[in-house]
Amino acid sequence: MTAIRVCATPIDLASEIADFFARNEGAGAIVHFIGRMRGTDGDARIVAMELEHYPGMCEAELARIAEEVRARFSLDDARIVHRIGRMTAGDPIVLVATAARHRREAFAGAEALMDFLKTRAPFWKKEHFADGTSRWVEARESDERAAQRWVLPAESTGVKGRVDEEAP
Amino acid sequence: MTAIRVCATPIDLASEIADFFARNEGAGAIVHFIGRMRGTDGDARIVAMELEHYPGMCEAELARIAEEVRARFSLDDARIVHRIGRMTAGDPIVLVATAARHRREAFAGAEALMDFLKTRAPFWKKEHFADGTSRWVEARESDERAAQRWVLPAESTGVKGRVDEEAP
Amino acid sequence: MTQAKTGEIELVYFAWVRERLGRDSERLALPGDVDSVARLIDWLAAIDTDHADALAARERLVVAVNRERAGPDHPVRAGDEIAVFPPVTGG
Amino acid sequence: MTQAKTGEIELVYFAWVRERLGRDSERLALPGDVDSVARLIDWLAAIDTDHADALAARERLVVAVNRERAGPDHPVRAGDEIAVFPPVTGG
Repeated sequence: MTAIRVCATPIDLASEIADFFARNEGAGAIVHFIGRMRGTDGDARIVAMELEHYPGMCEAELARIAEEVRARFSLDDARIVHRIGRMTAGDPIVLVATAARHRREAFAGAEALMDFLKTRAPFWKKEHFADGTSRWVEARESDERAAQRWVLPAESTGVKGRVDEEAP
Repeated sequence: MTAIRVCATPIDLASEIADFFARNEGAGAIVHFIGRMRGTDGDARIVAMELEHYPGMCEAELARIAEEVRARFSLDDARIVHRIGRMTAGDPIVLVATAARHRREAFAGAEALMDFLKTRAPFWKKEHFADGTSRWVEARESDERAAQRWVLPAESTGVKGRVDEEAP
Repeated sequence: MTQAKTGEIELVYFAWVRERLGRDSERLALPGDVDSVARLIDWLAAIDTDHADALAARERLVVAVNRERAGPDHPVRAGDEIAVFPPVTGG
Repeated sequence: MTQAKTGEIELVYFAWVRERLGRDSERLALPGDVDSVARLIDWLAAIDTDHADALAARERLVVAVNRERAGPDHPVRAGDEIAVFPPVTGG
């Protein structure tokens, strides 16, 4: 298995999680994030979602994100698996996994992976509603703000983002 | 399955994770943290670890922690599974899982569960080294500081901790 | 493929940009004076009403040149793969 | 169990406190003037050298009364379950 993967079939969470666990025997801390398709958007019922991606650029961007986050938080390992194609409520859309010596790095790394993925990886969601209408999901400003948390101040090259800042 | 559990046999990660996933179909975000026994402490090789707990108080404290964190971060669900007894390198010591509508709450909830568990739940670790010696693990000041992150300022009852603070 | 004198670029479109244009890609000969992302979008929007409609909301478009995000001043050259798409919404 | 006149308390010990004492619990009759956690620890430490040794590092001891953490001024009464242990190290 590689560190990042875009797949058109349902994500096999159990095997991904077991594989990541087996490969990181020496890590004290493992964090998983699973994003699932929700069946509602406000009052509207979503019957299906389509996930489109930009083949080639998407994989390259995910690989850059995984490597950047792995290095920044001194992770033992980082993995991103993202679904594309048509899916229904409850399906996993994305799995990210991090392995580190301690929990702060594993948590921060997983959050950073998601924040970068949400703002940089070329995926687009289209929701299909129960009434037959559909719409492209709008990018959220809160995701942009979340990603900005990890931007390093240009003048402090030694700072590693939130992990250091929160444990003064 | 209940929300919290202390078990003397190895944690069955696959079945816990599958069960938590199945019970939280409506949640958009699921986070797992797995703490594993490491096989080294500095240069010393650890051949086994014993985990002792205070029966009764431990379960009560874990249930308080799970309910407190669930309410504070508006989680759909929270679970804590903690191992006791003798284990070897690579064994999972603890699994925490959170389910929420969005990722910020799921991540913050899982971190808070771990920070409270580390500082409040009556568990004690004893490490057995390759040279035949053993020692009780010392509590870490960094865990105390981590837990303090979640303490609400007495004067601002509306604040929900870091989730609000970090997305101004 | 025989390269035209002015050279060609490969354009790829995603999400609602693709839907409004009614195509997911096209090869176009690049005029000599179209040398930046901003000029490329201006020129594309003038091709026909489909292009004008799909590319109207400039502030909502992202451009990638050879699979890396590119700002309005980024150079455009014959042989480039240029993608135009809305802000991303994965995860 | 028949309750003594002064009443008894159940003491439980964990980790290195338990090891140094060489026991995981004991029932003791509570003297009338031992009415707080601080006084209880003082009284216990005076029982014998094992207790004195196990309870010497007061700043490293945590006390729970009836399974809830209790400070030095917390009242102690006959019938209470009182636990003495080091700072916790789970997770």
